[in-house]
Amino acid sequence: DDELQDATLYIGWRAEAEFGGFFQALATGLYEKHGLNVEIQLGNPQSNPAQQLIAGKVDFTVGSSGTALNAAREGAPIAAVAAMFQKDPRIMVGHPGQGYESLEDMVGHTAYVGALGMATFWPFLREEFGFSDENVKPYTFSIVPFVADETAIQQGYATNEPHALHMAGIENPVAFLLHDYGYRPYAVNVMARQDDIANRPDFVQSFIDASIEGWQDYLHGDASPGNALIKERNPDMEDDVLEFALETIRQGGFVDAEDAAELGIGAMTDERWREFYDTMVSAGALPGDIDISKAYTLQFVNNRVGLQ
Amino acid sequence: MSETTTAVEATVRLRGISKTFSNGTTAVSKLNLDLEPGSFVSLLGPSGCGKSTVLRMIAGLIDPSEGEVTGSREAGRIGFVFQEPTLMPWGSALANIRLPLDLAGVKPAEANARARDALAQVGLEGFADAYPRELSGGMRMRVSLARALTTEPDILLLDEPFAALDEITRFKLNNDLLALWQAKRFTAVFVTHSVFESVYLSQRVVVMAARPGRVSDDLAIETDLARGEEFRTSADYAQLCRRASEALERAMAS
Amino acid sequence: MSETTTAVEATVRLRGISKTFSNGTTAVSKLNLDLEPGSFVSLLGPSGCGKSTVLRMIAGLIDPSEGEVTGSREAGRIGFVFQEPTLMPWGSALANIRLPLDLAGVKPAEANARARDALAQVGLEGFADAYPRELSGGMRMRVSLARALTTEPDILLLDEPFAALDEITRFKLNNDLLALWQAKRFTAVFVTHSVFESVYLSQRVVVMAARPGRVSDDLAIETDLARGEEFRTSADYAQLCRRASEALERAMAS
Amino acid sequence: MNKTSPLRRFGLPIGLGILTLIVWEGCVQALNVSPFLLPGPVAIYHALVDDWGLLSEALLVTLQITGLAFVCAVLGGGLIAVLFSLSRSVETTLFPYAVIMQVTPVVAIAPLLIIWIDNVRLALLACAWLVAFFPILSNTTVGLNSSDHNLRDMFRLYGATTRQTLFRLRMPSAMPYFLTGVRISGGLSLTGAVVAEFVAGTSGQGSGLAYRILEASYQLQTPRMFAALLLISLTGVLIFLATSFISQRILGRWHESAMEREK
Amino acid sequence: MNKTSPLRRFGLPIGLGILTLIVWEGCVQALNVSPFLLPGPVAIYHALVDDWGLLSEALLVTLQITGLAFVCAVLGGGLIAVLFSLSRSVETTLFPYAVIMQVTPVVAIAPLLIIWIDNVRLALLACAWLVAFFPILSNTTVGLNSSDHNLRDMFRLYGATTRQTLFRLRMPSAMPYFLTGVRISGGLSLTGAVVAEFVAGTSGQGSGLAYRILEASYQLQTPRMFAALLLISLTGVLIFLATSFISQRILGRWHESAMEREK
Ligand SMILES: Nc1ncnc2c1ncn2[C@@H]1O[C@H](COP(=O)(O)OP(=O)(O)OP(=O)(O)O)[C@@H](O)[C@H]1O
Ligand SMILES: Nc1ncnc2c1ncn2[C@@H]1O[C@H](COP(=O)(O)OP(=O)(O)OP(=O)(O)O)[C@@H](O)[C@H]1O
Ligand SMILES: [Mg+2]
Ligand SMILES: [Mg+2]
Repeated sequence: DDELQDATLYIGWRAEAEFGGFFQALATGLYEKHGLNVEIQLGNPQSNPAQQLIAGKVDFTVGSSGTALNAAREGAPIAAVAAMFQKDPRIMVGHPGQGYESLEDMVGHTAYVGALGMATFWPFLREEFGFSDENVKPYTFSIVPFVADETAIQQGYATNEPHALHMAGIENPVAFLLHDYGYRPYAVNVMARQDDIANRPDFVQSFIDASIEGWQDYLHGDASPGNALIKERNPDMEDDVLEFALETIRQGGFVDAEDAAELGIGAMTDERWREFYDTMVSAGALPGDIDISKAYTLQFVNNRVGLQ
Repeated sequence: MSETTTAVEATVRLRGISKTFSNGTTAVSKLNLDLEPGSFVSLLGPSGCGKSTVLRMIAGLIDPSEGEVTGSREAGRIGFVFQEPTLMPWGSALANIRLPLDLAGVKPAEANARARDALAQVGLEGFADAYPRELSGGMRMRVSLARALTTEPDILLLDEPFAALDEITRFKLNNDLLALWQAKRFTAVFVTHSVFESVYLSQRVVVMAARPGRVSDDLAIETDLARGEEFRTSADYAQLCRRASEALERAMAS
Repeated sequence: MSETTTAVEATVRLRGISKTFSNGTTAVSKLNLDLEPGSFVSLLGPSGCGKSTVLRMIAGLIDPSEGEVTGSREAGRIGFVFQEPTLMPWGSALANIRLPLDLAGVKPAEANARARDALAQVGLEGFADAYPRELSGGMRMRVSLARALTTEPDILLLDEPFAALDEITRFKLNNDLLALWQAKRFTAVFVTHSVFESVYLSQRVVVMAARPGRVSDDLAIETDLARGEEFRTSADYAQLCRRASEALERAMAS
Repeated sequence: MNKTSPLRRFGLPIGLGILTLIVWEGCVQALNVSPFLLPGPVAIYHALVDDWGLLSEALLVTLQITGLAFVCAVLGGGLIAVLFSLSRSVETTLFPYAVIMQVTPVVAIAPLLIIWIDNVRLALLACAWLVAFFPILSNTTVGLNSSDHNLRDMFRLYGATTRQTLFRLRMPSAMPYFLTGVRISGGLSLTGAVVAEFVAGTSGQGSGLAYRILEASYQLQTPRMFAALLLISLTGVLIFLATSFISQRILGRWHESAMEREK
Repeated sequence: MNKTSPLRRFGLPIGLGILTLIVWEGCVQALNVSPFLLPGPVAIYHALVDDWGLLSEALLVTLQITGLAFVCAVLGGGLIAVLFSLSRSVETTLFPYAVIMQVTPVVAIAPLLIIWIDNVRLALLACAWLVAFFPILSNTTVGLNSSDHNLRDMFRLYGATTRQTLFRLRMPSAMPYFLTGVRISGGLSLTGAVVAEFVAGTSGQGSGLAYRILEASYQLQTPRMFAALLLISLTGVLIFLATSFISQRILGRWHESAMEREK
């Protein structure tokens, strides 16, 4: 019997349903089955997962497509090896009864956007829809200012804010998924060091395969082991919050729709990467001369893992 | 003593005054003292017998633990030369002297002029702009004296103002003080360790004894001579000094 | 002056000493002074003539702007009673007196005993635990004196140590100081404003004149009488005092 | 500070506190403010009681870091000040670097600190220390230079070693300054611990009050957030009172700022 | 601080700085440290030059908030201290609330401030002020209580009004304390401005250095991040030198800590 290989996944955030597949894989022993002894490390919004990865503190991190492209731009020795979310759950939400029919109707309203949002999706919104920096107010991980202002809009996740707003007494908030409006990065990308990709492909492959199986099981099997582990790691987590997020992920097909339906969870394609990159270039958020092939590799995905 | 009639102000009366500090030291015990308006009284006594404490109580800076001080607050303006120079380290000699005038709202030009006069009187013409730390010990004390003199007080309390001065400067300032007193007739209480000085200056020498501080002798300095060189070299003076010295010795022995 | 032969230590020599402070005041100018080992010299002079400055230069606390001081650093231990009490406000009277002993590494028990002796000598038995702010002006000065006496110095510099004391305490301490000096034969430099005191105590009275500070007279106090009450009431004493007074007057007139 | 009767010392601020709470609750009730925006004291109290287990655990974590950071700030700030006081050259050379340490935003270097320092606790401590040490250093440096010049001369004369002068003269003289620095740093250690946790801490178990605040804010449990804030405030006030008390004890007999005046 | 020759005053720290930079670059080169973790000075310098337009603009924004917060901290801290000094009761009653303001984590109240204060700039300013005002308040309060008791008696005797005593006695006595507080708060204003921007965020245009740091960190442009940190450090040192210089000018003629001793 082979020794288990140690692997660390840094999610850079607290435990919640958005990372449910990883927790499910850990809770149900999928990682061990693939010969891995995995530890999931939590973080906070100010941490920089990429640096941890480069420094060799951890083996895998969860990042956005933007991170991967930035790494390619700067020549950082890391790359995306799988995309667990085919659709970024990023939304813009507004109060009901403000006459929002589509995203365009939100232009001109006070918008609570975080600092990182200003460097990622906001340039896209500005370029494509005419949102203006003048209306932006800082988002501080609290929806209170937004709740207090009927006319305001704010950034959010489809898996989270609608429920939070519901709890705050705002029924049926209006939410537009940016994915539907052409902002189409992958999300929950698994990132790994180039070094591991080149020299320990089996190690990376095992991790990806186990994680995919974890996600498969989390969405279509019994999610309770994963949820239990999430709650263990995050005692503040409430059942209804988890439930809402999981339902949203399931119904919105965030993990297993689009390319993933055919290629399996974690799927990535050159076309999608190119498309997203072009979007960012035309929004002015990235320069046009990045060799995006450095940002990701398709070598570990699209193997229909978990599909019958 | 008979009531003098020159005064319009009230007599300062200390009645059964005791002072025990919070650490338990009794500095003054059951002391009685009446200061007639316009009189010049010297306090003589061993070190630590409570002279400074009495002055502070007269000025109302500390309250007696027992007994009552009356008449000093109503008297009007009080001038005080503390035993230490008590100058503001951040102010020049002139600024320090001007302080009481500034506080009283005297116009800057006038205050300056009066302060400069006072400075000259104590022999410090050239030192208007010097800071306290740039002055010698005696010079600092003279600045402090000048400060008290500018105020034209109704009661002037002097706590060993001349101790740090050479005899010649001291004689000069003795005479200046006497002249000022004769001109203005304020009530003066003068603490000194010099028997000669006390006799030379005052109408009355109160001798205090220590532990606890109390009045042990009260000598009237009666002479027909005008105060000045004549008095200082007179037989009267020598005899009065001898009496005061004996009183002091008695006080210390008790 | 003739060399005395009692001394093993070097003569303290001030040669052409001038001192101009950074604000431009010239405190001392071209002063020459030799202090023979074991001698007792008084400095007499008007306020602000540079006496304290000279002491500080002898002690090496400030450097002359011109000229050289030799012999004092080699002499060994220097004791200094500053013009101000210079006590540590956070230490009791005893702690203040012990300080030089503590600094010299004397054992606590011995240091305590010696400090208590010194405290008794200056008449402050009951005040070992009092903080400086709880003491009267004269008491503070006596603590400062006691501190200097505990050190058994080879050179003792005293800057008006008795100015704040009554005459009787002063006489007592004069005699104590004299007895100590006769026993230990340190070199003493004594600044005072009292002509009587200077003559009573010292072998030599150096009279200084002001602006700029310089030596104006240098009187040897020669007498066959032992210092004490006998000397104080002698004709010799009276005559010497008169000469010193005249010298001081000359110094002030110059 | 002078002695004030305990009744006034504690009665007045507590009285004002109670008054504020009543007015606050009244306003919240009267204006019908949503508890998500601003909960009233009653709601906060309930949150405090209900979530006491969670909050007290978090408080303990924060207190540990605060306490350690405070001790390190006092020792570190004090020792560096002493080091600086030994030589003007050392002070001139190194003080700008102390300033750089003070102004370097912990928020910015926290991610790097976590990489350089392997232990998260240690990284948090380093962050909190960075926030808290400077007032002590700065105050103590001034204090050490504020000793009376005549006393300094006296020490020189009696052949005091640098060490003796330091311990017997300069340190006592610096006390009022040092203790003021300590009172400032007490609060800053707490702030530092919270900020550090915010930027460098990990979420989940064993996290301190900052995380609870974030979490509560994120989950719209505003009363719980205020309960956590309340705990932080109370801790700060307690630290302040404790340091003030110590300061009073040390300075009471001799320094103007603490002495009671004879009346 | 006493006067030191400008050569030493500036030469020594700059010399040490250059040395540090050389050693730093050497280590980075020799150990082949990834520039994503710790860039060498040369890389930082290039980032500084290349991104000067971006960074200088951000610096200006941060400087504005720093400057305003500093002014407000000096005025606010000083005025509150004066208020406290006027009555022991006021001090006892309100000081705990000042402590609460000091320790309340900016991170936690930023969202509330953003609601209450409509203007983001103003909210940032308030955050930075909260971070910076306390050392001035605390130091000045002690300073105002440290005036010589004999001088206080003299003022009383000469019938000085509260106002006169304040301006002519207590304020000058408090100066050394106040100015030390100012030197601490100078740096804290900067820290405060940066932290405020970090946690209360910036809105799009006209963002300050904190945003640039976040952005650079996200974009893995570590050298640019260090360049921004460098600017913050330099600003901090400049503020410190300026406040030290002012302090020296004000205290130079009379206070032990600043006076040059006669030799
Ligand atoms: N603040 C204080 N706290 C405690 N005791 C004090 C205080 N001030 C003075 N004393 C004590 O009171 C006594 C009298 O002191 P006071 O200063 O009045 O003496 P004095 O007659 O002025 O002496 P001197 O001639 O030495 O100045 C002394 O024993 C002294 O120790
Ligand atoms: N630190 C200083 N800075 C500038 N000038 C000073 C300083 N110290 C003393 N002086 C000046 O030097 C002169 C002599 O001062 P010194 O203290 O030696 O006089 P003194 O003879 O001791 O007088 P006193 O009998 O009044 O103590 C004075 O004019 C004084 O103003
Ligand atoms: Mg007295
Ligand atoms: Mg002198």
